[in-house]
Amino acid sequence: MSDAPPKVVRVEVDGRPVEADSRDNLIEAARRIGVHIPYFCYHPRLSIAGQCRMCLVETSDAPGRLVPGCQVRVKEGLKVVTTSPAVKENQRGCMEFHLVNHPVDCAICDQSGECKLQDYYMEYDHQPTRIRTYKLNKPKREIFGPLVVYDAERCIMCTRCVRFMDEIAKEPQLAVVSRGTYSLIATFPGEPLDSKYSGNTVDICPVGALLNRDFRFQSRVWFLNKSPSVCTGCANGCNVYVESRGTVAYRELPRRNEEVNQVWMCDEGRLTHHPVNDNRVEWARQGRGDAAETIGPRLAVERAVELLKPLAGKGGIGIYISAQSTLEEAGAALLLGKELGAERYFLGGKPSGDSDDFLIRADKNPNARGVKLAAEAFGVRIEERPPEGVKALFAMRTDGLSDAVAQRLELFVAAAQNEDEATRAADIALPCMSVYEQEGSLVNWYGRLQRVWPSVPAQRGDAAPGWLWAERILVGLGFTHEVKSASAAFQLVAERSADLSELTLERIPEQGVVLPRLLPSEWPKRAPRPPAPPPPHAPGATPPGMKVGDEASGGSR
Amino acid sequence: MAQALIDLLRERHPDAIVSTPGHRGDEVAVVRRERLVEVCRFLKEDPRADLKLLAQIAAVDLLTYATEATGGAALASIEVPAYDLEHKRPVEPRYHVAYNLGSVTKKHRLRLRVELRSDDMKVPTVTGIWRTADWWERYVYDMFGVEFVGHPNLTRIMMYPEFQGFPLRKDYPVRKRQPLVPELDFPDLVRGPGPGPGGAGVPMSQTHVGRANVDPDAYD
Amino acid sequence: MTEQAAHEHDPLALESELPSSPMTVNLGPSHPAMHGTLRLVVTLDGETIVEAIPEIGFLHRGFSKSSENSTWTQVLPYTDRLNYVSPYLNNVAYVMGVEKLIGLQVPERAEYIRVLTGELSRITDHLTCIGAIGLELGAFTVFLYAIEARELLWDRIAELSGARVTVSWMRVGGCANDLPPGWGEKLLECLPRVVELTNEIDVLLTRNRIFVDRTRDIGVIGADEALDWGFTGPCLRACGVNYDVRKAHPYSVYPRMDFEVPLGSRGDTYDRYVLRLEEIRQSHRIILQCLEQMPPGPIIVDDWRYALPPKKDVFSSIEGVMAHFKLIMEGIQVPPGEIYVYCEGANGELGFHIVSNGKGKPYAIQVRAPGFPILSALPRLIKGHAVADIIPIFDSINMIGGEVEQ
Amino acid sequence: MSRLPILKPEGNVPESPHLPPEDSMPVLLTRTDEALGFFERKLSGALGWARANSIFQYPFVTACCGMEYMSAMAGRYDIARFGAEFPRFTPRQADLLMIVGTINVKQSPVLKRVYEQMTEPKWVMAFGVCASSGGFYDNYATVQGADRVIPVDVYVPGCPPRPEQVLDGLKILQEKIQTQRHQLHSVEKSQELVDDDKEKKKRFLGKWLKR
Repeated sequence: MSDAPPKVVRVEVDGRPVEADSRDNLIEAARRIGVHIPYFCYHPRLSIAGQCRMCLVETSDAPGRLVPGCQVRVKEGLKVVTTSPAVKENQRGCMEFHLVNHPVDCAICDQSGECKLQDYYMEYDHQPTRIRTYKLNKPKREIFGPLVVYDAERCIMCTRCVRFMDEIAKEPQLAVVSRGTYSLIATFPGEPLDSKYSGNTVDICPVGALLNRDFRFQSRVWFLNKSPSVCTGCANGCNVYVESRGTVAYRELPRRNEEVNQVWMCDEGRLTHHPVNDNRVEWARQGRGDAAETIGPRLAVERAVELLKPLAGKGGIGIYISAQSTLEEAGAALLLGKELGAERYFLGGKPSGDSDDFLIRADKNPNARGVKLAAEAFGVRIEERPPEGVKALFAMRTDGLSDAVAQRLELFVAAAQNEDEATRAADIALPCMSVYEQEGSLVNWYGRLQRVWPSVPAQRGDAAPGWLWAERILVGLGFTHEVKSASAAFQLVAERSADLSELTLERIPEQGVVLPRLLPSEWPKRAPRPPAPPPPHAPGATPPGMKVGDEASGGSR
Repeated sequence: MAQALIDLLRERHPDAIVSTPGHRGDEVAVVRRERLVEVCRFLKEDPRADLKLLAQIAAVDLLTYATEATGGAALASIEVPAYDLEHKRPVEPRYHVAYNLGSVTKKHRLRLRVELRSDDMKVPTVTGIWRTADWWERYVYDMFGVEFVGHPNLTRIMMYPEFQGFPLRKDYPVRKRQPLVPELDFPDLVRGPGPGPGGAGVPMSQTHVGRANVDPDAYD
Repeated sequence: MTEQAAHEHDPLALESELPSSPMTVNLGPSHPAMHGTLRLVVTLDGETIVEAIPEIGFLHRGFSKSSENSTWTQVLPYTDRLNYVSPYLNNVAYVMGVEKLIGLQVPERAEYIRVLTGELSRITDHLTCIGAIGLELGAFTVFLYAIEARELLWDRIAELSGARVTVSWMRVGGCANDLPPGWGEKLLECLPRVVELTNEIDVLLTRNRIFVDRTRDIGVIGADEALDWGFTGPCLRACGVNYDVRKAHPYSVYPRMDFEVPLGSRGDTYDRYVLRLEEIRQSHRIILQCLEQMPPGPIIVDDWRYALPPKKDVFSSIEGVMAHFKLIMEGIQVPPGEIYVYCEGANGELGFHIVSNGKGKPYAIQVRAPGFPILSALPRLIKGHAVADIIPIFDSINMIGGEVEQ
Repeated sequence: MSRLPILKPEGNVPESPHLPPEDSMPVLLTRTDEALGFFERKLSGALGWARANSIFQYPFVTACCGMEYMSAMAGRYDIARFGAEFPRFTPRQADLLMIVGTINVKQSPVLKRVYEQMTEPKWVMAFGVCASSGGFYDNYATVQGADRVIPVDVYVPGCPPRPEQVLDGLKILQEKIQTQRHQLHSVEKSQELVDDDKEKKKRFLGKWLKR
């Protein structure tokens, strides 16, 4: 594939001129002017299979013959017709053949509502089928791995999942077995599909063949409300959509962000909605261990103020901020510490886990850099050890705290999201909203500031954002800080920090902004990350060294 | 013969007509706001047009014309995810006011359309020409907040005077009630807990926002 | 004032007017004659009405807002609760609007069924209006006869579409189901009884001395002024203007029906009543012709983009279940556009202004209710008459709360 | 004589606003009924019978249910057979307020005033789904059920309900009136009697209640 610099090519689609990129295929060229050429097996970031034949169009180069739109590159002066009767007839025929053996599962299929077969059927083939035959039975609900379940009858053999595992996840665990109409996708006998990125195959599967076992039968997609957010699984800060209904968050889908995670996401990220749903601190309470009794949020804040007031200014107060909290919560906690004259500040979080060279970071806390940034903005030294040497402690989220630490403290006030041994040992436990329920911003390992929108709109018990609890305590102590919204909390940090000075919460761009000062000094010594695949306008450019066609998928065709 | 009507209108008031986007056999003329009264008087009195029957004055709010899919219920629920609310790209001109006219003798129909920006929503009244416009203009004012300059009694007709806001605008939630009499609050047993979509705020079948704020072509 | 002059001229004259100040009477929304949804604040000088201010909105149920949040098919139940006395006509008007947006051709038999059921609805509407006029002028037997006639028709309607009032029976592209077997014969059996009851009402009221005195030359309006107030339908034809949408802009299979359009002369309450009575007979003629010319064939268009597939296919074929799923969950994808559709409702020109943005829900929909402009002319009609005349005038314009206040 | 268990609703059954207050212990209440004087019960039954079979209704007609109301009043499904024939259009002379049709927010003050103007004993029938729960008009303009504004005795489902359903609702209301406790004196006085009741109950069952 020539690496000539991309130049502008003039093409005509349905009589309308288009300035396409020389690496575009016909589908991308048509998409530039809003003409939708249907496709199943083509994917902008995967190699070309040309298997589903849905995207056949007529071109001036090959008159009287239909050409696959995904494989053919644009050529200077090429004329493309996408609405001729032959193309329409082919689209209808394609749909009919795809649907011949398709099971009548729409009522119980999770993909119903976002399935491309349904959408294309209504647009291109809205008639009963002409093929009178029995449907072929294939294995259904085969467990492939921890996250993926496969239904061979629904599969239309577009091999997107196979190509994804070969090219992007680089662990070829899926392949097409058997031939002809009996072919289906399978893993190596005895080996599960246990790659860390197996969840992405569920997203790119155009039908309901590959399903997410965690989300299966949980909710219908048209009841879900989708809002953009950032994954809290690790420090990589992959952009996601969190889908929720009422008070429950159901699943995370990757959101396109070229620099951070293109359109992919790891499997742990897809399970980060469980801490939002279960084992939550829901009601503000007072008293340690089993002496705890639920009191209203206002009462809890008054109790906390009573306990903190005598210690204010006399030292012996520590502020613990977990790296799971957003920048706003960190700022509010630091402000509370400054007002209370706290001596020691501690940073903690979930223990670090494994990492790899693509999307997974060792540091399992989304906002470690953000809390450090806030600490520098407030000019305080923040220690990364479990808190000790302080009598009273205010904890913004108790992720890294152990029970022993909490027992040694005289006074322990905690704004916590999930129940753990630290919250059981807290004098005052204030329910804190999760990152998916509040507005805020996070800084990922690379120093990219990214914005988070609330996705689970329903109020969960007394839950409130962490910065709101800190603000209530400040007001109780008599300080007048107007922190009435997330952007006001963001301003707390932005005023004091150099590189956030000209930013406000609303002005953070959707793709996030990289803070130059925070760039890692040297590139991590691990294997270099794969070059980001070419932007979507160049589908033809398969990653270097990747063979195209038969060899790519093990010569199974 | 309605096409003749358009030509008649063009040659008598060439500068008043902006465009004539006819659709499915309906003749439409987009009229400049300042020339509306003049054009209406001409259409009513001219024997060739003779449009004596003002059937209806209707209005459309084009805020979500491009983005609203079937599941646009996120807009309808009271607790809208902040992302959706914030990312409503302003659409200008936002309001269309449509005057559906008809002739009893000549048996033809015409629709005049006035396009309004959201910051200045004033339209000259036509109550001087057709007396039936009085109530229709009050209806459009009540539902959309379009002010008809010179209307004798421009007050709310459907809603009660204490009602805040204009209900048929696309950013007014479906279920935002402003009760006049203190109401007992019953738990909404049908729709389940929480005000979010699917919760008490929005009926079960109308909440799929899925594709509303996702760019389907980017990476599916 | 003439009376004042009479007083000075002949101080002992007993008829001279006692000085009195105007009194305002509030016919509140909850009043038997006000159909429960209109508030009329009337200023009286003695018995004659000096000024009247109507206030509506007591039955505004948010038709437009609810319809904009339901799919195209889910809007149907909302439409037949607009003019709930003639539900079929609303359904037909709305569905014709959607078909006009799509550019859909409805099969022959469905057109005939629509005209047949539309005329049935027109008869029930006029019967209810005449029954109300009779009831509120004291003729309770007329009310009972009218309601009995209507019950006979409602039995046929219930057999056809399952409900008596809120039928929601039309579909985009045709109607919900075919005529049940033997339904035509049963209808032919009960129609003579309905006509007989109508003639009985005619005998009771039309040349009844009290009725004529109460309604002749009451609420008179000229043809031009009526048109200026937006009158259409029986109220406009009572002033002698020959304008019926079925004749002026023929739609559906009305050109094949031969029927006359009765016209009034003086534009008063009596003419409006007689007109409605005559229209019942015309509708009866149309129904008979429909039943004769009804061709066999499909009753709904066979295009699965707009009409639901038959249940046999939905449960057996993937194409059927997918079409059914998409049509129900995301609605019919009606091509984008803006249209105004109008047809002859029972009280006048019933129109829908519909805007579609190409998705499964109507983007904007507003009703042109025939009763809305006529009601706005009520103060003009009742000025100068006695308080007792409010009732016959208000009944003759047949204001239906549902359609006027949407 | 074995002691009757005091039945309490277990689990998190939501406390319905209409149930009598906690301390009245429904099971014991009927016992108190039995404790009523023999003549009082006979009088209450007679009064109940009289009031049940001669209901004067105030038809608060607004919307499409009015058509079915007409059918229920007219010849075929005649409501007169149940004694409720005579509609009274003034709240002063009506016993039963029939809310026929949708109540929208602008109409709710009118409904409340008409209800308050009605004389005791009065009952309310929500005629049709819109009056019972707002029907499918779930938007800014409609009150979601008349029972959010005034207490309702009988809910008649249906949109619109068939006349037979209306008559069935009326029969249910008549049963309720028949079995209610009717006293001959005015409302204020009955409050003293209720206090006497409590006294009597305390003395009679005092020792059993101490737990």
